Amino acid sequence: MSTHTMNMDPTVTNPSSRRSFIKYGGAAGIVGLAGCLTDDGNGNGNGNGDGNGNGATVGDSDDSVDTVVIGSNHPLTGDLSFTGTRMDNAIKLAAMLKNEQGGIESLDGAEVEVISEDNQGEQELGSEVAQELVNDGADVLTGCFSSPVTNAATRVAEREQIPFVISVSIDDDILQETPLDYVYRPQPSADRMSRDHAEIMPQVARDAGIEVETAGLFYIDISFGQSVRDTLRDALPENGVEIVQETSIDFGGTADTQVTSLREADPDVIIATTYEAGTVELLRAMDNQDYRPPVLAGCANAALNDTGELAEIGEIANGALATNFGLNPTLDETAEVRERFSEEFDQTMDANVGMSYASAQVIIAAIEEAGSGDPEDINNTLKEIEVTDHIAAMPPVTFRDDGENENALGVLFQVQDLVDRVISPEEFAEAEPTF
Amino acid sequence: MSSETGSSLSTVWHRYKQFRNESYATPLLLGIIFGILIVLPALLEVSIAGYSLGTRVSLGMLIVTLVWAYTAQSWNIMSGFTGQFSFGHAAFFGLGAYGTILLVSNYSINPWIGMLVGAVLAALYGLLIGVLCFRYDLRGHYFALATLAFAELLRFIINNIGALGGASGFIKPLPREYADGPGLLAFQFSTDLPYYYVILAFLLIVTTVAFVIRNSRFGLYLFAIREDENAAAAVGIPTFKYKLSAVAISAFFTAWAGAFWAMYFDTIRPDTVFDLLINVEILLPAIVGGLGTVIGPILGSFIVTPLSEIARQSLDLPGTDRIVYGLLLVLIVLYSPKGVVSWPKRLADLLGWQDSPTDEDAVDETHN
Amino acid sequence: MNDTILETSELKKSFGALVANDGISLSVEAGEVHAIIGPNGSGKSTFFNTITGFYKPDSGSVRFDGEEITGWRSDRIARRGLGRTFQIASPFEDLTVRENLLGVYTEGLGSGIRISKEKRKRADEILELLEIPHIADHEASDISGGQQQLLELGRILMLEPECILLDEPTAGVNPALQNRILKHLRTINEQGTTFVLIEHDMSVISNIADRVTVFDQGQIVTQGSFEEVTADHRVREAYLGQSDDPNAGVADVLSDVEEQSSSVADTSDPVDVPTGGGATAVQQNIKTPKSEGRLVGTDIVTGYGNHKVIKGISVESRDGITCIFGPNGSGKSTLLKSLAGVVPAWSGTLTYNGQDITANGPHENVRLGVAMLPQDGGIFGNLSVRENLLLGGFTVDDPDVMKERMETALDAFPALRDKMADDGKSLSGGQQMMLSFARAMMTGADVYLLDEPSAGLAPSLVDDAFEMATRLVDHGAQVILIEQNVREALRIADYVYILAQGELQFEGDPTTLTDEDDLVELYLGI
Amino acid sequence: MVSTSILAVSSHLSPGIVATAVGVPLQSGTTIVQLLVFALLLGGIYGLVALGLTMIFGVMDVINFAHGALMVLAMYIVWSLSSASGLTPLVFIPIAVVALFGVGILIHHFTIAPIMEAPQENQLIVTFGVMLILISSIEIAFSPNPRSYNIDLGSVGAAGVFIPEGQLYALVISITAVIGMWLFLQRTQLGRAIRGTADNRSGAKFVGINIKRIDYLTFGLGAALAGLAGAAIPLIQRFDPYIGDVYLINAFVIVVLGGLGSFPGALLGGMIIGFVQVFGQFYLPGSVYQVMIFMIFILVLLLRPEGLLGGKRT
Repeated sequence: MSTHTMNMDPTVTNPSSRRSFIKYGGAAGIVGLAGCLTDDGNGNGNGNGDGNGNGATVGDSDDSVDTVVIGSNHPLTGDLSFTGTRMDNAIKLAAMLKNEQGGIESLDGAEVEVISEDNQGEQELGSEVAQELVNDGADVLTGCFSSPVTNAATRVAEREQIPFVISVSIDDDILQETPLDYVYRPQPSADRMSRDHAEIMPQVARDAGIEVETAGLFYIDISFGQSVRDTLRDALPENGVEIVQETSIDFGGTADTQVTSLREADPDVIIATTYEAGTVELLRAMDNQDYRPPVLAGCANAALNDTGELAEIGEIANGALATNFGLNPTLDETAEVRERFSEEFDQTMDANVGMSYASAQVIIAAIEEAGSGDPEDINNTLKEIEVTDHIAAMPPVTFRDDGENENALGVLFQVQDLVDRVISPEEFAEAEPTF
Repeated sequence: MSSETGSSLSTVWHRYKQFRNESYATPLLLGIIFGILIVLPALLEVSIAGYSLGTRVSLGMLIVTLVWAYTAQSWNIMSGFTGQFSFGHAAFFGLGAYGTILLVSNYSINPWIGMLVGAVLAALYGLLIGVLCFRYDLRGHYFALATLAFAELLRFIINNIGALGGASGFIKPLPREYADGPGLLAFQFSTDLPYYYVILAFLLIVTTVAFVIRNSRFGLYLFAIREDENAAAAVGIPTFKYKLSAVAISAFFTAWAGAFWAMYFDTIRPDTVFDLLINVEILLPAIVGGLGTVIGPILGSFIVTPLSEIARQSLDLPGTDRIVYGLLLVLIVLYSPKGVVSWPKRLADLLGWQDSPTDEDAVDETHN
Repeated sequence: MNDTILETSELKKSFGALVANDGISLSVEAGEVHAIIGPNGSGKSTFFNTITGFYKPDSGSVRFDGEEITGWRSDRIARRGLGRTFQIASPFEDLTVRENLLGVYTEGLGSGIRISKEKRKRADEILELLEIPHIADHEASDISGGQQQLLELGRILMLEPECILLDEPTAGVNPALQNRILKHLRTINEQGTTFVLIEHDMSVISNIADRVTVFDQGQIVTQGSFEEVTADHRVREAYLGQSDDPNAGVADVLSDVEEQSSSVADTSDPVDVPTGGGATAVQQNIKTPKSEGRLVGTDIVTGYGNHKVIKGISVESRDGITCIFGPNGSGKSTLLKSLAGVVPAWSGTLTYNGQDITANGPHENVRLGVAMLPQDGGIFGNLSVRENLLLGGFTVDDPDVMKERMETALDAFPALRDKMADDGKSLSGGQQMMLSFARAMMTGADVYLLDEPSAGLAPSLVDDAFEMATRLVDHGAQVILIEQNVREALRIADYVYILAQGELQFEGDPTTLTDEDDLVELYLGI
Repeated sequence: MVSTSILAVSSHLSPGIVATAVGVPLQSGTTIVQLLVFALLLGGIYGLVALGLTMIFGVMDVINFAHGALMVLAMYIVWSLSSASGLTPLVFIPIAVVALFGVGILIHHFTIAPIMEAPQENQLIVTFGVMLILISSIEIAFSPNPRSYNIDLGSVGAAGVFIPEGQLYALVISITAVIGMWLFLQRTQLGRAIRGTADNRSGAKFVGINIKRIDYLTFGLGAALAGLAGAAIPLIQRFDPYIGDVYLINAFVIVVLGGLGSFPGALLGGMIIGFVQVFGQFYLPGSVYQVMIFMIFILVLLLRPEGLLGGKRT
């Protein structure tokens, strides 16, 4: 029995008019309550029973679904919001494109609606916002970029039994520490990506005849940077690369001293693991000190996969090798999506944003395959699904029991003419490495 | 308003004022407050005229509200009662969180024990701060900045020590790894509701402690120190010892909130538990509610936290809520420096229900 | 009864260059009421603070009840049985009167968290004793200044100390209440408590003190019964100021006034007094003095908080120097601040040249022409002398006028010329006073309000201070001067007001004050 | 406090002292010189950031939490004008400074002036509220996207030592500001009145200074200095609405180190933090230098709370 059908006015499709949505949801709540009173058997355990105010829930009389709601939980303000707002937009774009193509076919063209809330990058708001999104009728959730926030939000999803497909959150622990039944991550985790980087990046350089025996690490001194650093400390020596210098940057800092210390250590490769700003500062400082290592690399680096950032950094970025999740350049759709994104939002897509789009595609594919807007159905589908129709530079997405994508892949890019081009693995490669 | 309603409301006010003068007034009010808080989760589901509280207020939000009410109550013992303005209570909050999680993660020690260990650590750190600052007689801005520095110091130390989790911090282990499963003993639950009652119980404990202190000899000594430290010393109060006691008690209880935070939110990091903003969030409810009062921190938290939440939820434009929040802070400090607890009296003053403020004796003295 | 309970030997305490207590050896017998008197700045309060552990003595020792207590923390000393009150009543303002009493640290009474019945009973007894049970539940900030003094006494009684040091227990208290306080003191004393009190009001001392010690310049001048002490010429000197001839009475002093006041400019050997030439040059720049008072205060009532200090006084500036005398706590300073606009008047009016300035702040008054020299001089210690002077001319917009004034001021105080680049704080006390005068001259005011310019100065400099005051008069200004050093000030006074308890006791020509005993009576309020 | 010679400060900075003070294996001479240059440049910027804060503190005894937010406001003012007009941002820096002066006056009028006599924590909370309002408004108006001034700055260098031009300009602005402010405070009657008020608030009344007006002026100037620092920082790095936080905390430390209210102290404190940061980043792992900074901060608070160059203790 599905009690989680939607009774939304089909005209309420504008994702930004959340207020009117709430109003409507509130009104629907009475009906919902009435439904509960008349129907004792309403025990699907999705939280409706404990009255979490799921206003969109209506009695099970109506089988037709007009709208399926994705709740997007991202930092729209605060110091992660530069990327957070774009990730949120990527989710919206995926829904928008799906609706333009006629909506969910298996649900007679039901619309995909995205409701967004701001978690401000704050841990206590992660769960708060997730709960609100559920209350506001989200059938499936996505988010949250910052790992502690994602952690908090996924617990709510687990409790409310609403599937949660992580847009981007790199921390291994989110899925690997606790078994979760409703949480999925299409992207590679930090550990996976760092190991791929330590293996493939030196190989590519060596194939081109460049000696890579020593490395200098440049990372942002927060959780994300430290965990990549820790894995690289293990993985680089395994691949014959010795770390000769480690130096970190803080939020809002400049990189002059760091570059001096890297210059002093003179490694064969510098691996940068930062948000956009850190790498921009690194390259600016390198430029200022007229220094350039034989190989410049990035691991889970946001800036080197962002054409907007690359344009701003300029020449010096060319040739850099970066491992990240990214978009599949061999598909025409990828270019269309990029173009549409910049058209709609006047922003560029970096790896995080692209990955968020792909995650939304996974969600939409699951809804389509489930042929249902019911969270339980969507969740069951996610467990089995194999999503081939996505623009991430990855093989088909399919989830292990722990929710990690079995085929998650970090690809290697090279910046060429200030564009990030995939050079490995071969199936996604769009260019040859040049040095 | 007709004068009749005015006068009848005025009567209500006078009754209330009389009531407030009774010794049982505060316990009774606290009883009412806690009574409401006990049934509040159930109230969330009740829908009246199509509007249920639950659409605006979630259990999670109530839990966070209680956490800040609890920390503000703890902070108040040191800063509101004793007058030692701390801007670094995140240090104690974080120590509670880290003590709990470190022990349970690394040694599978029950988090309740870890919480007490964290609390003792926090109290010791508080004593260290106190001994140094009071020994060197830091006051006012200097004391506040010093406490802030001690909190930031912990943040950066932990951030740089891998054994303490570094910047990645810790994720709380599953209950079965150290206990039979979720439940009170494990300090982990599968739903929010038990968490709500745990933090409510914490709040009840610290409020009781604060109330007892407020009405005890000990409390009087603390107030005396706050009002005039020299005069307090002159009437024999060992000011150094009592200031340290207040810091230690305050730190001890603040740490519990950190432990709760760690067990509720699953992960802790230096960035989250020692955050600069935590310092502010801890003290704000006490200031908004009424510095140095027992009811103030609770009322304050129920104004500050839900208001910012409701603003966040009802304003479409992300960020507007912070503007509202900031405005609220400014307005409350400007127009209600004595806090929410003073509102009934202020309202009465405004409407002219107050007795003539002149006191016969005072008049007698001055005209003599 | 004749055991010594409190004994200090060679107690020394100095602050920077200022020696506040210069080797004080004093012993107090158990059961006596011992008064300490002495002019402002003689080191009485410092003595209390040093005994009770609020200051650390530089050298010397304190014994109390057979035990060495030197260097103990103040709270330990209080618990040991040596209590004290503060000159400015310092109640715990947000607490009720009863809570103020219960807040006293009494280890012996009751235990644990609860406030014991015994302690509550004791508080009630004290409330009864002091006849203030009716205000027991009022917040201490809401009660009158007099009641606060009673509370201050009651609070220390809660501690049941063997010996209590009272710092001006009746300052600012109306006579009725004062009598009540004295009555209580006597009762408690009869029950065996020793009292040491600092007091300015001689009637209080004659009323209650068994023995009196006189302080001056950080040292003990003499000791004895009230009669002995007041008869001692050294005491009169300490209070009324040194006279050149120790045997000269006020009458002698006053007979000099006539001659001197007309010829101050030519007096022999003033340290830095300029020659008359500069003075006359300046006179032309300043408004010619009118015969009537420029600054007139009528029925001024004012005070602090709910503490009324000035109870309806009318004063005005006159040509020459107008002196305001009065014992400590009589409200002289408050009156002067009220005239300057620093302390707003509660009622009454202030006019300057007929213009109502009651509501003005000090900065507005300076602009009009009324300048005040605060007691400490108010100079800017971290600014150079030149900058101090330039700021004195803050209200001057015309650079030429500024230059002219600067020259005038420097002509008047030529010693400053060499110090122009030095920081204010590096100057000696006398030089700082000079700077304060010179800076005041820069304002171009024609009414100056001087708040004890000689306070804290070495005796040799006191003359200079008066010299400077007359210099202002020479430049055409009217001066109102507050002074402790009555004898000396009488030399230059053209008109005298005497204040006590915030009320005017006398006003008139100084020549009418020929009988020194009358003056002492007026002054000391006997 | 404000009057002590600024030139005296630079004598504290001779390389010898620093090299021996660090006391760790020395790198090549070039590297050391390079680090010294960076420390100097960074210190100068930190000093500039702390100037306005220390001024407001010294005169008014108010800790201005909104200082960082005011800096950010200035960045966006310059950026907007420059993007709209296409002219170099440098010409708009003075405009931003003037605008911030006005903003400071308004903030003082509506939030600080009414509670000047209230307990200190009130002013702290109020400025914290102002900070939230300002930052969120900027966030809404300009989006959280990072921005940068549209000018291309390289670096100048000799013998392997590089001086980034952005930093150099910022240092020049910083020094100009210090000298300009110094001249204003030393040579003008108004400046003296500010110093006099800071020195002896009650004494100032007696020479005819309207201290309420001085408070307005001070807060305005403090905000203007924040604006200048803010407008200069994008010469060094990109900015977003949150960048003020980083500088604010450092500025607190610097102000206390140097002595609350002391201008030369702010510069000295800035230099110390600059040196600790640069050499700490070079020689110590991760962000251990931050631990150092707060240890120094606590030590100074305990042992010399009036700060290294502070005259008196408030």
